[in-house]
Amino acid sequence: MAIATPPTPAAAERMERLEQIWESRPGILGWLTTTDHKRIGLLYFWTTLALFGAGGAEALLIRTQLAQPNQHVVSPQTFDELFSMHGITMIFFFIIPMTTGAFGNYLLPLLLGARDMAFPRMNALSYWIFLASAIFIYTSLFIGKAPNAGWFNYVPLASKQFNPGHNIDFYCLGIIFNSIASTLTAGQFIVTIFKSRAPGMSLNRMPLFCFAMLAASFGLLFALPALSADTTFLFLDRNVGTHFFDASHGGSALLWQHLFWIFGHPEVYILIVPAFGIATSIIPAFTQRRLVAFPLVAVAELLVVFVGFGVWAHHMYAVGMTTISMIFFAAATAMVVIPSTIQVFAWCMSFITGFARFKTPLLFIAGFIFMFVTGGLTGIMFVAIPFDQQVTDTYFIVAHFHYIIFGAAVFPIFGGMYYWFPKVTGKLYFERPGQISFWIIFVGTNLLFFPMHIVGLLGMTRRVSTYPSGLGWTAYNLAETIGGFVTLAGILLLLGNLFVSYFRGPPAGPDPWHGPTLEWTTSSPPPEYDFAVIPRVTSAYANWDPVDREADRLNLADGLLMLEHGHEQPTVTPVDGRLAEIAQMPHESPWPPVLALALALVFTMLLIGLYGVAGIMGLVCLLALAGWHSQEPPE
Amino acid sequence: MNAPREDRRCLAFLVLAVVPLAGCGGSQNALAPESHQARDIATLFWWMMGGAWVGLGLVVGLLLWSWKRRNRRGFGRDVEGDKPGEKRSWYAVVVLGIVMPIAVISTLFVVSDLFVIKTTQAPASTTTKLTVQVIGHQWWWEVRYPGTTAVTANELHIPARTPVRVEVKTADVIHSFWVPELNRKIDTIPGRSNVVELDADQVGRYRGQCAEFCGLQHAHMAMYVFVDEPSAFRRWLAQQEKPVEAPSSALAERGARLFLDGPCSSCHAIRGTDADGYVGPDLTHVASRATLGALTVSNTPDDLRQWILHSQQAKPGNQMPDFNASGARLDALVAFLEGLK
Amino acid sequence: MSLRRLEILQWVGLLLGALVWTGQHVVGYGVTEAACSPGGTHWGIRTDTWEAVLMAAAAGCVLAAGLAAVTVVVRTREESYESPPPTGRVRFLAIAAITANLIFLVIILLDGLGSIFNVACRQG
Amino acid sequence: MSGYSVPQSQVGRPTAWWGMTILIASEATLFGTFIGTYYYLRFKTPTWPPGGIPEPKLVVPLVMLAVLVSTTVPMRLAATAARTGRLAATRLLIAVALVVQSGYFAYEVHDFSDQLHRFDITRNAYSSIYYTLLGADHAHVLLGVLFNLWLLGKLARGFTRYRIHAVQAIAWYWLAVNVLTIAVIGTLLSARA
Repeated sequence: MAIATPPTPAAAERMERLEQIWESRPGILGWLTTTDHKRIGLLYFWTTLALFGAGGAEALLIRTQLAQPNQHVVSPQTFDELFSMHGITMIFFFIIPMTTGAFGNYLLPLLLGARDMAFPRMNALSYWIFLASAIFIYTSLFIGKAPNAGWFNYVPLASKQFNPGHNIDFYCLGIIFNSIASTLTAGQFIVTIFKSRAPGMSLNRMPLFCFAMLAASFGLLFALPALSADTTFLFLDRNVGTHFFDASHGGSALLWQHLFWIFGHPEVYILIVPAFGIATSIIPAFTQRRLVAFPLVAVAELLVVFVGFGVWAHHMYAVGMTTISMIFFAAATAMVVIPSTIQVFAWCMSFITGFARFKTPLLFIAGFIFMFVTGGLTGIMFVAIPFDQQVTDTYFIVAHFHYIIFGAAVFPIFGGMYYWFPKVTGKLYFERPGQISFWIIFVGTNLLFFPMHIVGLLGMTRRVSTYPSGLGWTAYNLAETIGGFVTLAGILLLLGNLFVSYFRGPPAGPDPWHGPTLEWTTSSPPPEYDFAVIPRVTSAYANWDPVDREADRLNLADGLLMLEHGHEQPTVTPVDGRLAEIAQMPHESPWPPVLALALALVFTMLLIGLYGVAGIMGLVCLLALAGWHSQEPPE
Repeated sequence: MNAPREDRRCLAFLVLAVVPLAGCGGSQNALAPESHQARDIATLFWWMMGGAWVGLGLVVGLLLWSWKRRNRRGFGRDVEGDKPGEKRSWYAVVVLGIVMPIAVISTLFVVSDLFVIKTTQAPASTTTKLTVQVIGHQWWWEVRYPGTTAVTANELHIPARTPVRVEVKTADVIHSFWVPELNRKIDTIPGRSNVVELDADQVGRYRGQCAEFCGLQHAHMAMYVFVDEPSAFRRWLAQQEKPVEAPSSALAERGARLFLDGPCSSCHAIRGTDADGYVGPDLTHVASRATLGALTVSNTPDDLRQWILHSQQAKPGNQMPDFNASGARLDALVAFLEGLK
Repeated sequence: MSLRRLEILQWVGLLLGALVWTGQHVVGYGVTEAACSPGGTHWGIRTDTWEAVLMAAAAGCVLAAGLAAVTVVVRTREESYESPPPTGRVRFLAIAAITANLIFLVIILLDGLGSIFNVACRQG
Repeated sequence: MSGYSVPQSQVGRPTAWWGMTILIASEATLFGTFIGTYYYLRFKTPTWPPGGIPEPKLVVPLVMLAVLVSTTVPMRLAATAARTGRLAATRLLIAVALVVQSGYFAYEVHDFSDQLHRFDITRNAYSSIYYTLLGADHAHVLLGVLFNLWLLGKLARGFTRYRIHAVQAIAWYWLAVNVLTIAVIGTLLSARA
């Protein structure tokens, strides 16, 4: 029985006071100054969904241009901007912010049994900086100066000599601007996971979703500085005249590639790991079984990111490095697969030994496992350096990473949208259209991406705005374009189903799936303060421990552990989860949007070239930070 | 093209590949190797593909098995921690998820990165008989033969059954020299010279393409590698070394003057005249080439005429401006260029 | 064995392997880059001796870390990885450490194998 | 009565310390990539520093480094003073540290612009990474100075638990900046080897 209904009048009175303390301001001002992790999660969700639409539109335009040989649907200049923006949008502005920003922000405190993040105002700041960076980079598309050297932007094509316009300056500054938001979110998650758990939740009793978010956050924290350094060097090369990448003055074009891929490969594992977290949340719910080999899966999620830091140069096998240098990256690429195989077989065994019910979320996870294994197996082929040198920069690679990114990151996102829809909206979705949308998306993505393997082996290289006929590529490209539109249909059906269910869906109780984790113990949608009583936790599947839930109900009746004297939240010791102190949390502050606006002005001035004004704006940012810290928590 | 071998190879595909690799008639096909390097890589791929289908089959089998066992009783039972079949599952995860992949992938690592790489990596300078320099420009290939004065563009002639050392450099951004049927690709990096070995078994024409995104016309930066019998190659090379003779007809004579006085000579070079521009390709033997504009258009008088008038249409963004010549002057120019055999 | 020692062994098992692999990876790759690049050929670095020494040292440390993790798992076999902290957490992280060290060991061995049996400084 | 038995002594680190650790981890990785770039560019050219640029001076940078690193002592003492509630001592120690650090920063800015006249940043790859690495280090010293200024402003109005945690976090920041400066100066002076 969920705890949502208050058993005694005394408890009701306390919950009323909690409601009153944690209530956020009404209207737009409430959304602007909110620090509630659920509101920020929803803001992230809607923004990233819109950007997913933009990225998808770019993809479909590319596919239309490539449907037939020698077409002129878009000019080469527009095509270059389209595929560059498609890559940048999908990676930096859709998957990372959707998985960490939307799912992570909304669910992490609920799964940890906390009332909010460790730094609520910094959480709001990361959203507003993310929004500003999205607007910053998309103004480049509207004024026709979008980045046009691909998402990895190799030098010297991206240098001033071969790309004199503002396109690449938009790239450099937009990426640095966005990395600030991602670094803040990553730091936020690390501190929240280590410090803001429910007392008693030691590391071996933490849900796997939190291990996934921890791994993704460590990945982001240590990978983004390499990208910021790289784009700073490029910005200096282009605008100040330094020679980091200029071979004629002692620089090295390979330096850009090394620094980019030191960020690049951990980045693609950061895309995947939250999706593993979503999958490991959905599987126990629909197989009604605790996940097989829990510690192996937990370490696998951390290991895949850690070893991922050592594989970066397998993207550079064709640049002419020495064989013995490439060996280090081939060996690490060989073993980075093991954490993934551990998880795949743990999931499969959970399916088999559990009591599987193939509702829509579990269908998406089954589709995810199929697509991820297909993509993973082609990934293992890149351990063989000679084979990778034959297929790098061809559509075989495009097929590999789309199976991994679309199949293994976006499928769990769709599955997660269906799984947590009842919790976020309080309504159940319609099952039949949900399953149909899965099968359409599944067929569409396979029709879209599988032929790319073949056309890649037939010699079609990446990023060609058109191709000649007579090389045997035409049939496959046409099939891919059709697959693209089928996938679009599936996604529209998915969104339509959720949209209609929001208005006409039957009401979902607090726990429609008998889910394993703490978010199913509170009402749907959860109140502002998440938990009336800080839950007692003795296992990673807290909702399946009736003894603890009964203890919570007694606490509620006695008015214990309700912390209703202000925005209070327990902080714990990082490893064993023993109570450290009751912290006072800041609530609602106008400073995050102000600081984000000041930062946006800094980057705009840098783009225009007014470095003096940019410096002044930097001072304004520091003043905003000082103002931010003038408000101290009550003693 | 060597048609019979091609059909047999296509048949082999259809048998081996579950998914038919139809349309393999194209001539840029990594799975139709024509050299021992490409063959090693293709064989490596077929072994890995076999392993991949086994792996995928295993996982799909597990998924289908769970589909068969779906909706079993017990759903909704409150699971206090009794994990059914946990022991068996741990063994499955450890054996299938750790031990087996480590064994399989370590073998793959040893086979490919200790043995196969010995044939595909850059050759020792002693083992090759001929050296060719290929310089990547924004959106065409310059080909030079060291030790001779031969310079051509977008077409590389090499003798059959002899190891050729191809040194690749770039004049601007990063390109990638790649002839799938002969060997793996190699990038052209500013400030250094990379090496790849071409050692073709069969006489024939093999298509290659720039494989690293290099700007607007990355799609139109292809090349042919002609593999000739050694004697035919030596004849070709001697012809390429010869500077241009005097124009044969009066029309060609007028065309030559138009070329030398006009803007053409500031970008293009013709050995034997004082046209020595290096922005565009060397045109000393342009008529002997199969295509123009790095395989963008074929090399016929009409195409040459269209190319001179509207090169920005065929290859928008390339460095050659449209040349507004009219009837007689254009005919003279085309006649002159057609004479440069 | 006291809980304090078990906990130390668990942290050694978990973190030593990761640290040692990172060092072997960075120094090993650095040596191949330094020995073969124009700026470093005059130092006369013999890459295969460097790589052999690095492999042996790194593999030794990772084995030691793995041993520490195994002893912790053996000593806590009557507990489960779900039992209350600290023993549950210690066993949980020790099981994790065994997997991690196994993977690091294989990477280090493949590194050494590959870089010794390939021609030094040959452009791949 | 919240129902929790909260331990009296501080268990584990305050969340302010954790926030500062995240900032330090991110900045340390950034400096790691800068130093990695320095050595990567160094391997590219046989003569280092190339192009007739004079080798970096040895004595003066080491002396200045010692001056900066010595400010760790007052900062650590300030942290312990804050933890034990001695307000006056904390203010004095932070003020002393601030003076020395500002002096260090002023000299470094002067030395930086002086070197710029001898060889400009746009000369070649060496000058690019030299000035970028040194400039980034000075920027972090400046940020530390601003932290101390803000701290003194706050401590003028007495102690709160928030400000005590702030002093500890900023002392931890200064320790990290000193270690980073040692690494940066060490890298730049390695050109003499």
